Amino acid sequence: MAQVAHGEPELRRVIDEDRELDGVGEQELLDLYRSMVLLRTYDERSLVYHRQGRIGTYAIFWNHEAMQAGSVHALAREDWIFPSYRESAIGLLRGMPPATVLHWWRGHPAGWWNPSEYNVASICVPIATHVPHAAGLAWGKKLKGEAACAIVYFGDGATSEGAFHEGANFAAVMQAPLILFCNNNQWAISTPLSAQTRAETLADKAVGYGMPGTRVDGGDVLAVYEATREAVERARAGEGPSFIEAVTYRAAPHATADDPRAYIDLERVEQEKKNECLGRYERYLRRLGVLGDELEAEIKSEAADAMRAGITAAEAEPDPDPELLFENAYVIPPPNLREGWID
Amino acid sequence: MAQVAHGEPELRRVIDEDRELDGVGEQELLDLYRSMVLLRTYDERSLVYHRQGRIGTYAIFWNHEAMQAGSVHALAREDWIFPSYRESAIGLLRGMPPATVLHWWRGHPAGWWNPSEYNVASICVPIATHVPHAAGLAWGKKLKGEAACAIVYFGDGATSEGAFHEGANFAAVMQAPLILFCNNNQWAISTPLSAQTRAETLADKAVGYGMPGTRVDGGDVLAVYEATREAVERARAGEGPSFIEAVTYRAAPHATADDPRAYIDLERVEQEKKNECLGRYERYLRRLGVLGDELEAEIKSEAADAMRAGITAAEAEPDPDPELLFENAYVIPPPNLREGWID
Amino acid sequence: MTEKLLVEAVNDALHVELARDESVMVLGEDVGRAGGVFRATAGLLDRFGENRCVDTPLAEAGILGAAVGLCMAGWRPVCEMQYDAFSYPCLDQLITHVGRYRWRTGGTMEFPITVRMPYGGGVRAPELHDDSPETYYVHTPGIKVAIPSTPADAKGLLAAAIRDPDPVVILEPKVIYRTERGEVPDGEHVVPLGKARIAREGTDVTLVAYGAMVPMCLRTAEALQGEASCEVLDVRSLRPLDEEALLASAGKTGRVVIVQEAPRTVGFGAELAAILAEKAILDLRGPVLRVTGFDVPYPYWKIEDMYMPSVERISHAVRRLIEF
Amino acid sequence: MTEKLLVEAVNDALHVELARDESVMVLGEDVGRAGGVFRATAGLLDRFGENRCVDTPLAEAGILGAAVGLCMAGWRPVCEMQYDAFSYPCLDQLITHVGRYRWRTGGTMEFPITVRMPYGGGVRAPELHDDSPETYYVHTPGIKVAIPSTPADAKGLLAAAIRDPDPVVILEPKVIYRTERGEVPDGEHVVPLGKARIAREGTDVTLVAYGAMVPMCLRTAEALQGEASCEVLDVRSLRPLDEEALLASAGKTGRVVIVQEAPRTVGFGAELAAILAEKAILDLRGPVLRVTGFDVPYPYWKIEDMYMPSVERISHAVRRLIEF
Ligand SMILES: Cc1ncc(C[n+]2csc(CCOP(=O)(O)OP(=O)(O)O)c2C)c(N)n1
Ligand SMILES: Cc1ncc(C[n+]2csc(CCOP(=O)(O)OP(=O)(O)O)c2C)c(N)n1
Ligand SMILES: [Mg+2]
Ligand SMILES: [Mg+2]
Repeated sequence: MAQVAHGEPELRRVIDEDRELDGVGEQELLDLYRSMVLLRTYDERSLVYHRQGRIGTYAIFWNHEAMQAGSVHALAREDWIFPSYRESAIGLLRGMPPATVLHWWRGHPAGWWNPSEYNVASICVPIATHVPHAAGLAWGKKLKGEAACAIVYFGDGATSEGAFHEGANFAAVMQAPLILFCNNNQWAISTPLSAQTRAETLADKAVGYGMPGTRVDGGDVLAVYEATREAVERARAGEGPSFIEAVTYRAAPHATADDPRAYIDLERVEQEKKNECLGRYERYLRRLGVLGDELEAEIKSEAADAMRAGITAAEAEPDPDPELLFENAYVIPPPNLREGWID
Repeated sequence: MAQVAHGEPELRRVIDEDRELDGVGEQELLDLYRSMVLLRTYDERSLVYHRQGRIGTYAIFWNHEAMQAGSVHALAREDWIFPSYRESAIGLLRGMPPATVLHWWRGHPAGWWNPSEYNVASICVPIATHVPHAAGLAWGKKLKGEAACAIVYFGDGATSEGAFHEGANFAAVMQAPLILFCNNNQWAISTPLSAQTRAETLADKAVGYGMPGTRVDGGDVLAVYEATREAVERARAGEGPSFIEAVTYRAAPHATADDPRAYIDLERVEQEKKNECLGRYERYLRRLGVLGDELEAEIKSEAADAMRAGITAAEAEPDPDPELLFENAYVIPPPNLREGWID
Repeated sequence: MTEKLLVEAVNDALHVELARDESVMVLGEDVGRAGGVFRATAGLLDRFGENRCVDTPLAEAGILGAAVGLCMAGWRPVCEMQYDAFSYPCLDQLITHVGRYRWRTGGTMEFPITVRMPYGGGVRAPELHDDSPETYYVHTPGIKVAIPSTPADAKGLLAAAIRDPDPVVILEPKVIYRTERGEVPDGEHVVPLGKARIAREGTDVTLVAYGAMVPMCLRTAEALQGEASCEVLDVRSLRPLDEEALLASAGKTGRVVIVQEAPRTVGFGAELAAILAEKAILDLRGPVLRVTGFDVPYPYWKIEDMYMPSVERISHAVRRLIEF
Repeated sequence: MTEKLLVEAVNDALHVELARDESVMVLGEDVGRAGGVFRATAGLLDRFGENRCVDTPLAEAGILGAAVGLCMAGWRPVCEMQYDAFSYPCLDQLITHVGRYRWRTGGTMEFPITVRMPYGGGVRAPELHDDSPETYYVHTPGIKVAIPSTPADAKGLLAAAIRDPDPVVILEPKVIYRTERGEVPDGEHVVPLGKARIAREGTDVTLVAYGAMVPMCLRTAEALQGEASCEVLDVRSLRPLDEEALLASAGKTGRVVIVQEAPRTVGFGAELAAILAEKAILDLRGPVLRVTGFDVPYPYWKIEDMYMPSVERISHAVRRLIEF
């Protein structure tokens, strides 16, 4: 199988080509930057927080920020986001408090949120099973005559699951306004892409669903933004779903419990770290003259403050009421739900 | 979605083009003919047999004989066949007695057969779930260093199932010697292909698995034979799986319980009937001078005799012993299996 | 009131509920153009249009998964699974998401999904057209399950399911789709979930059943007349379960035979027996007996009658209890 | 004999069985290069090569479906499901094919598939890493199910499963993977399916459990010493089930508390209670009590301890019985 390398020509790029995007001015460029910094800050602090034993297992998304921020910025507020665990903090870009996401990883029910409040679905822990949900939502909105579209995030490994296939096909048949966003970080825990598929590229899968597929440099926030914007335009024009393969490389462990040294190419990881997405974007912004030391420091300290406040809020949250066990499973609970409970 | 029509150019054809196939002499041509006649006879008699109330629901495969015979003839005896209900009688081409297949449809345990005896797996009733089985067998044979390959039959509807996807991907990743044979008769009961997929063609799905996909006129037994032979060669050469889309049109009801008048295009059905695969092949053989009235009559009466004998044998079979309920579920049954049985 | 077959009552419920609430939609394989392989959805496509009665691709997990998203968009999806055993591909979505999504949102969203399917044996069909999968459904947290045995209940329970804010699975006993005929209220008709029904009064033994086993128990009660007075309790709603009705009948007769088509081990009968063993132990005058299918694959149809609980097997259990 | 953790005993069994029979192969997600996310398959890839320890694509139905075909080609596949709840995508293959294929061939082929997976709660993990899915497996005809609670049994039951000619599902209680330590026989070690184990002798009450609930029951028995003498029966094998051992212990104590982590309704405890209600009714001195998880989604981990049967809840049940 073609091991995808960053150097491949067919990946869409903006930053390395020093292109500028139509309709993306200084304001938008800095908004994107703020989002990336927020995500990066959340991720790095969470890792520390985990090491202190204050949250449980945590799925690191370091170097995935360009994919997440770039794509979300191409959406409108009414559009729906279906994250996997890898996009656990994507709600921050919709105004969700960091404490909520921290609670999720702390196993605290305060990590439950109302999807309609942010148009961000609950984090999907099992692989690919949210693809049909996103297809259903997008189709359902279309049936209601609403303009909203949806985006669903999943990994390279997820493309092997039946649920991915059924969801993608449903979206295509219903011409649902959906963006299938594949974070191809080339690893599913310890399983490399070459053991996941024989396809030349993951975008090739789009052909079998009769939808356009496109490949983009997942470390290039503007390339991701541009590709997603096009897919959103198609969706809103009633032209149905699109598949985006964003190619990157997992430079961190799969999650805090994982030790990738047994399987990963450590040189490649080092190389990737040097070219990580936030630094790349910063250098671009500096080349454009949009970012300077002072502004950078300001934006980073804003994010650090937000995160510090989030951690404080999370720590201040009282332990959950055990009664919550029975609260939310049913709207009208069966009478014997508490059978065996000792008050 | 592109409603596939027989007239499309990209379908592989032999008969209509009056081509002759390398390595296929008179003997092979007539063997193929015998197989088609056997299947046709089985199908037509079964329908009568069903109308007499002597077998249960029956999935008619009229006009699917070219796909079944053409592909099986491209296999070696050690190769494995994984049929769906639509290929219920395909074992006949491996020497299975017609009575066995009749028993299957009569709900008689004498319709159970030993797959290893014929290298024909049990009929798969649920859609697409046998695709991973075939992938596993083909992969397992390869791991053992055996030369056998496998073929799995499924319909156009089956391509929407997760099981198809997972099986196809497994086969590709393991480079298993498998032929994925899709009988695209353009209907899944009442659901037309256009409501099943947005892909231009079903063969397009192969791209996403990194395997070759090819389209063939499913009513042309020699085109099917040729395409399958190529796929078998690839498989044996260690080049992995292939996808064959055989395009035809379901000219009969889905099964005896179905009344297609509510949904099907009756004109198209009439047209299809006129161009049905057995007659097409007969005309070709006659043009070649390989078939004459006498030989045709002889082959057809041989098949009719075999079928008559099969029906007689099936009728003669005593009713099954109810003890069979407990016989075959386990090699080492749990002790309480018969709990509640009254001797 | 109109006399209807059970499957006609199902169809009636769908017509009434789609007309009543325009967020209700039906989706599944062959539910539109063909009106369902049992004609349960006949006429819906013509009457309500292709947005509200949708022939889906052949993908059960896709159907149920899409239904989750449809709920988020404000729909009340009614999903048909074409047959019992063909619902298994959707179990992952059911267990992983349908039963948990509301909980996962902290109770802020509703997932009023109805899943309905023909189920059970006795129809002389090829394998995998005969399963009784209720255990898989009723064991799954977040899900409700109901099973009618009469045309009126088939209509009323389905209507209740569609209106219920929680996900409900309705299993329709296909062997009596066209043999059970009865008066069905016209227009809106709801049978609340969680209420059992005494299908026949009796004093000596309680036969507890649901679905096609209810008429089987009624036949048994008939056959045993003179020998034993059998009460027949139609469970109707497996979750929420009417424990009171179960305990009341057990308290009255002191003898209970539970009848289920499904394989024995952890069939729903086990739950009923366990409840009795916990809450009726002082009322019981003998063991709690189960008459069930066997722990083997549902057999080929030539011998399916030997698998199915029969008047003979149920009578045998009743006699054992009476003589205990 | 070597002292081992439970998960090390699993690994040991795999090493021994792969060395013993070259048709045994292991397949699953991350079982090779990484040696399994719990390291249960560590060292297999290096020792037995990539044909016998295979990192598969991320597709549980594909894994189990491929295993069916591998059997047909003469292999004895051992499939790992990475976590309990991630086994649900394979339920369709399990119910539809794994449990039925031998039957379908008239008993002419064998499908010696082993499916093993870590299961159960208590590990402070995100949702869907905590389920106790045994009901789905044990209700399925054609399948056997075993659940160890000690390192020695973890090795012996897995070996028995791999050697068994029928499909066996082994659920490994992950919360005690690294807390249960014990002597494990070196080399070949088989614990036959279908035999329960008395984990502790007692005379007043029988606590019936399996998996991580066995040490919980042992702790309860310890805590109740002086107050009640508790016998702890470790079921070990859910199918085949050692009914004799269950009935013998119930006959001896006359009081039974069944403990299961899984949701209550049609949990395996219901089957155990139903068997007692049928076959031990004259021995019982009180109701059969079940201490179980609740019929709700397994909770977020901050409150998971309230969900799990605890020494307190089990003691409460014991006292109810003693005072009955
Ligand atoms: C259905 C299912 N099977 C297995 C797992 C365990 N698991 C968690 S993450 C993961 C790998 C996912 O890889 P990929 O889809 O590439 O996403 P990434 O983690 O790389 O973002 C696996 C196997 C799961 N969560 N769900
Ligand atoms: C998993 C599953 N879902 C539904 C069915 C019911 N069913 C039987 S045949 C069929 C249509 C199959 O269409 P296709 O795959 O095109 O094959 P064809 O019958 O046309 O040969 C359906 C939905 C089934 N057998 N299995
Ligand atoms: Mg990945
Ligand atoms: Mg078809």
